[in-house]
Amino acid sequence: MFDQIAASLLSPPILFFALGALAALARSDLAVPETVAKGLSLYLMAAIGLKGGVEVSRIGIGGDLGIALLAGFVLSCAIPFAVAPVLRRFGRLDRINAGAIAAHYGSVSVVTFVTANQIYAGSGFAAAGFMVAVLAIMETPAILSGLLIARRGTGGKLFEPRLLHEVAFNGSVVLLLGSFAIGMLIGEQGYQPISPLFTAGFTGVLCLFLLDMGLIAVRRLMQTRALNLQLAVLGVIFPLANGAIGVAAGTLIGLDAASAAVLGVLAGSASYIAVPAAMRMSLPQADAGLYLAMSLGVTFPFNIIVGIPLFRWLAENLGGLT
Amino acid sequence: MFDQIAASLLSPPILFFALGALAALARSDLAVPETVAKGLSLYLMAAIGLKGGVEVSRIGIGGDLGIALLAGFVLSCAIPFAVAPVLRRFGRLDRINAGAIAAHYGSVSVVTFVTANQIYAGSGFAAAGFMVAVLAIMETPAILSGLLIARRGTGGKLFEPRLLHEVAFNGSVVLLLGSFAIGMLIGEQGYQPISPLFTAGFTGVLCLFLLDMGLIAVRRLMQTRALNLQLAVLGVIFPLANGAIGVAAGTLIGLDAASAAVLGVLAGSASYIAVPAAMRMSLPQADAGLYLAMSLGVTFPFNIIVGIPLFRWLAENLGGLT
Amino acid sequence: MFDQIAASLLSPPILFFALGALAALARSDLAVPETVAKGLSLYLMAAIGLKGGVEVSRIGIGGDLGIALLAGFVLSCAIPFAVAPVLRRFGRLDRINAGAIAAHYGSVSVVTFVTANQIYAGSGFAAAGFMVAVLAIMETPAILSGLLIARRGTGGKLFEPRLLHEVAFNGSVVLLLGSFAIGMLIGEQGYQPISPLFTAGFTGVLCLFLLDMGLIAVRRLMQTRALNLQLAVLGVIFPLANGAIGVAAGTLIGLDAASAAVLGVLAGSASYIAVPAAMRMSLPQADAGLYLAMSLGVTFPFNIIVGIPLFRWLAENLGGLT
Amino acid sequence: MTGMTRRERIEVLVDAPLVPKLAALATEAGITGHTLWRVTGGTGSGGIWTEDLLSGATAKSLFLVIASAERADRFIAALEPLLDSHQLIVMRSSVEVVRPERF
Amino acid sequence: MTGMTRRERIEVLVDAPLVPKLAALATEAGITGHTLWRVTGGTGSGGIWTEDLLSGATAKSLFLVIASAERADRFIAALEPLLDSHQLIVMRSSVEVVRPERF
Amino acid sequence: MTGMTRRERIEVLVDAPLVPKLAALATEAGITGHTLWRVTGGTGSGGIWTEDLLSGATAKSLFLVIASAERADRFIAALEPLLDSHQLIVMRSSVEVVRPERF
Ligand SMILES: Nc1ncnc2c1ncn2[C@@H]1O[C@H](COP(=O)(O)O)[C@@H](O)[C@H]1O
Ligand SMILES: Nc1ncnc2c1ncn2[C@@H]1O[C@H](COP(=O)(O)O)[C@@H](O)[C@H]1O
Ligand SMILES: Nc1ncnc2c1ncn2[C@@H]1O[C@H](COP(=O)(O)O)[C@@H](O)[C@H]1O
Ligand code: NA
Ligand code: NA
Ligand code: NA
Repeated sequence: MFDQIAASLLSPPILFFALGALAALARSDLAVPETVAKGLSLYLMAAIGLKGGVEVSRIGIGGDLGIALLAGFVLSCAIPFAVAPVLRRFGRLDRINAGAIAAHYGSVSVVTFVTANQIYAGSGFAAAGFMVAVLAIMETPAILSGLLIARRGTGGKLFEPRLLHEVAFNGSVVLLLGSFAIGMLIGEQGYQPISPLFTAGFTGVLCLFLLDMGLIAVRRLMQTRALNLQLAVLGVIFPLANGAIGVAAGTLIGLDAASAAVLGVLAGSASYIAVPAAMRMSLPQADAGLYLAMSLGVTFPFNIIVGIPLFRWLAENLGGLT
Repeated sequence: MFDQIAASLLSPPILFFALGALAALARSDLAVPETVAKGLSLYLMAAIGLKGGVEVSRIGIGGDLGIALLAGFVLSCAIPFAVAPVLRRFGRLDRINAGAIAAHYGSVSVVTFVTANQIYAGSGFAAAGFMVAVLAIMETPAILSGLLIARRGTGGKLFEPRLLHEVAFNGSVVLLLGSFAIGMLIGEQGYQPISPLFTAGFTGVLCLFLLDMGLIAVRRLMQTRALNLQLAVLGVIFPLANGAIGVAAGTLIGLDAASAAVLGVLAGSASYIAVPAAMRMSLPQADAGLYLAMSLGVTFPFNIIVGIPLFRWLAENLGGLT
Repeated sequence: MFDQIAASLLSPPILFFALGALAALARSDLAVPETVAKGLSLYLMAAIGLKGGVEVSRIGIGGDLGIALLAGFVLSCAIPFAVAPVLRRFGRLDRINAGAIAAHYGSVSVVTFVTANQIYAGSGFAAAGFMVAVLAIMETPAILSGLLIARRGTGGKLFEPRLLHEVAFNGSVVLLLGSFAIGMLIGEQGYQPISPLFTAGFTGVLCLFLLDMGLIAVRRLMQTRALNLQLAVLGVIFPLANGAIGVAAGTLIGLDAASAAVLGVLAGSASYIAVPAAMRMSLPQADAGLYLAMSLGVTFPFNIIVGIPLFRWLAENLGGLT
Repeated sequence: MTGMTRRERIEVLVDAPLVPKLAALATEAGITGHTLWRVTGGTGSGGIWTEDLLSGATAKSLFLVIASAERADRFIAALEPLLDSHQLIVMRSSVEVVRPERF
Repeated sequence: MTGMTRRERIEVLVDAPLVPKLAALATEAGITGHTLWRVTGGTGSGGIWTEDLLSGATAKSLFLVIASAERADRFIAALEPLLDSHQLIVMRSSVEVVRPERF
Repeated sequence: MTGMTRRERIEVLVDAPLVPKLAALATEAGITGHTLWRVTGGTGSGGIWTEDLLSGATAKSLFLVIASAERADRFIAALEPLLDSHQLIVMRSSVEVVRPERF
């Protein structure tokens, strides 16, 4: 496992992440314009969706997809309920903040997924293409669980219709599933003319995006006032626990080792795109500084550096047991 | 023809356009930052200009260019005069709105041109490289025709000097003709080092841009209050009529079938970059919601989906007649 | 030498620069969004850093690096002191403006460096990879020299701690040196997956960026009120003199001809990214219109068109003498 | 002043995801329009913040409304319960407008 | 207030392509400067709109001018005929400025 | 007006690199917060300018502060010596705010 950590630490995307983190630590004024970063993230989502779809069109969906989607959906719904009591007791948070943070951990981080895929595939440990669909399916159900936790017993209505709509048609869900569908429709031959942009350029763009993520994650951590030691510790324990559960679930339902590892990455990661905006809208009383510091400042870097190689190691060893 | 519609509908750029349109219809919050979209459109114009210029440097200009430029210029000047009376009578618009909309239909849509080129060339039906110059020449003369229509009889001065300048040195005209000239200067050999960006990456970038265009077109349509059924119908009839005229003109002046089809695409398309800003500046009384809804919300999608394969079919069959 | 000027004038990046300049001269509304330009400049810095690092990992650092870094550092510190008296006497500027402008000429222009590298390497005259580190080392020391000139004798404190920090951790210094280090770490093999973005796409991106630089440089020149003939002449003399000194220094310390030419380009170029913001912060009394007009409006175009081929010619002939 | 009429100008500093809620409250108060622009940073009791387009959660906008005194009162009353939970900053002043019937 | 002088503050919400015309009118009214910023969206009688950089036709800016009362009057009078055709929104209020001779 | 209190609103047009200095002066004057937004262009005695992200040197921001009269006085007094050298434009007016204890 330590070999894998070392190897993954020396891959260009991770090194650019580290460069961004170090620059922010040194209080450099290096910055990627917000709109450029947003553009890069759209590119990454379209590319990962397309690639997954093309691969499925090549190999066929197989019986695994249904069960994997179900597992992802269940994990996204259930993790918030597992995480919230810990946040309340060990983290000493009120119900509203606990619910908001829990929603982030039930959902997933697209960039963690993309980075894991890139690192795994780069060393011959490629997950199934349909895992993109699992990623998309896991993005938003956790929002509903989080709100249920925050609002249960308060007597108000649980979900505004606008929120249900947001959950179903969130921009990143639509883009991921849409590009996945396009990939399936066009197949390998139709993908040819767009592969220079979406395949050849991919790792390089990921480097630039992770440079920005390093800057953002560390700045977020340095600006926060709300994060205390307990919560920082939970930001490390949650990915470990949820990730292990994800790997185990993936192994149990019969996914190949790489796909099980990716399911672990998904379960262990925390959202910082789809969920924060939804929480700010639906639970404005919750402290945005807090949930962003935990998901973006603690869990994201931890997964990028430790989680990704760890879940692989776990999947390979659990796979050996069955 | 229906085969061609089907084939073109399954090409990645069109599928991304459909994804954007569906996302907007579902009121998803998917959005491409404005500045990124602007950057992509500059890239597309530079790339298409370069490619046209390089091809001309390879094949030579030939006698066709002069006559094609003349045809394009005449079409851009004349179409507004053909379109405006219909807008006044059938569309029941006043002179000012009729003039403003007419200017859009005399001018051209760069993205429709680019998409047509990509789809045609992808199936061995490549138009002449100099059609880029025709595109550029058609962009702005229609602005003057539109103003003439709107202002005739009002006694005021027809054109501000600033407008004539805008017509001649509009950003997209300058970029298209400038890159075309650069392409001719550097030739195929000089193009080598920049072809990875401008050729290999092209179709992929077009996909991302059309995703945004799908979002924008449908949102424009949903936000508009001014568009009524008559005008929507005109938004379909104008591209059909103008496009047919363009194909016929191209065939008559002896262009090859693909170039004639592209001249049809140009004549049938409506501007939504160069003309709207000029109209807002020179005819502020005209309803911007209206002309953008027609050109961007109705005519643009119609051309992308129906017009492009239709004008090809027309050009191939007309070409057979002569 | 005139052959080289002609050849370099016909390379795509220079032609796009000329297109931008002509468009601005014709008062076209062509414009690249600011955030997109910023994104492109980050890309160029990351790419040039990576390439330099990878090359060093291949060839080894060699004894030249240390002496080249030292030469660059000394030039950056010393040039402002050579330039300031000329600005005061011939340019008739006060101490503050002279100090601010002098800082720009001691520092370097990343884009001039990148363009020179591209043009030199494209004709088999490739400089050493470590010159990127020299570029980075030269960016900010001149800021301190410029402040020393402006403030000497005023009795106030010379440098705020915040400024020293800015000098050491300026965004472009961090990105250049960071990517250089990453390039050395990953080596040629690790660079493979990201080379499609950073190598294949490079010249094309440089074209788009120089298009914008042409627009900005000429607009800056047309908007300025402060620039007079004397100062414009100095904007040409400084690059000639400093560039010649740089080439001579490079030749004397034993660099190969291409690296000596690049050291000339660095010494002759003037900053318009790192230094202007630092001067606005630390010498707000200095006229920003003036230093930007000189560095961006005069010296930058002069170097792109004349300086780059000239310093090559000089290096080749000086090299022959020793 | 050539035919200008007094109206109230209300500016609210608000997190971007909450803008639709604000717009709905303004509409309920009978106000027919508003204008938005993005603010790029600031400091407050919650520390420093800067733009955030990636998650969009903490991006802030300035929400400007011109309205009659009566409608302005109603709008501000409707904002009261949200001030703390939504971390709003509300400013009110008077302006002269032309075409006052629009507001 | 330490040496501040009263001046008029005029803000005009205007479509981006019309800004040069506005600037020309301000200059004609003897006003020597203005400041612009982009607004990103809004609602009005014409419905919802959001930024539009692609065509640029419906992008809006806030156009801010500080001027003496007399010049402000002249500027607003010059705007009157354009209000409807150009869909302008005009606000005027008073501010205290330092270095009043500049405005 | 439902429980609003008068406070001072100070707006400063400032070059982006000088914002930290301004923020420091506001803090010294006892002001606990500020809000920034980017302005995209303008004209003045120094000619026309437009956004400049590349060098960042001439990009300008609007710096908004709400404060009590006393703190506002102190802040403006602290700005006085910088007005010319830093080319600041300072506006001051009154606004009504809710939760006045915050400012
Ligand atoms: N006195 C003030 N003047 C202007 N803006 C302020 C002030 N106090 C707070 N703000 C803005 O309101 C935001 C939230 O404030 P707070 O809730 O105190 O963190 C800050 O980030 C600032 O953008
Ligand atoms: N009451 C209002 N307060 C603030 N802005 C307004 C108001 N009414 C209209 N606007 C702005 O003016 C634009 C044009 O208004 P309208 O002409 O009514 O569509 C709207 O899109 C808003 O941005
Ligand atoms: N009368 C004014 N009203 C609004 N903004 C102004 C005015 N005068 C100057 N400015 C702004 O202040 C900047 C600097 O002004 P100046 O120092 O006169 O060049 C200008 O570029 C404008 O953005
Ligand atoms: Na998760
Ligand atoms: Na047309
Ligand atoms: Na230099």
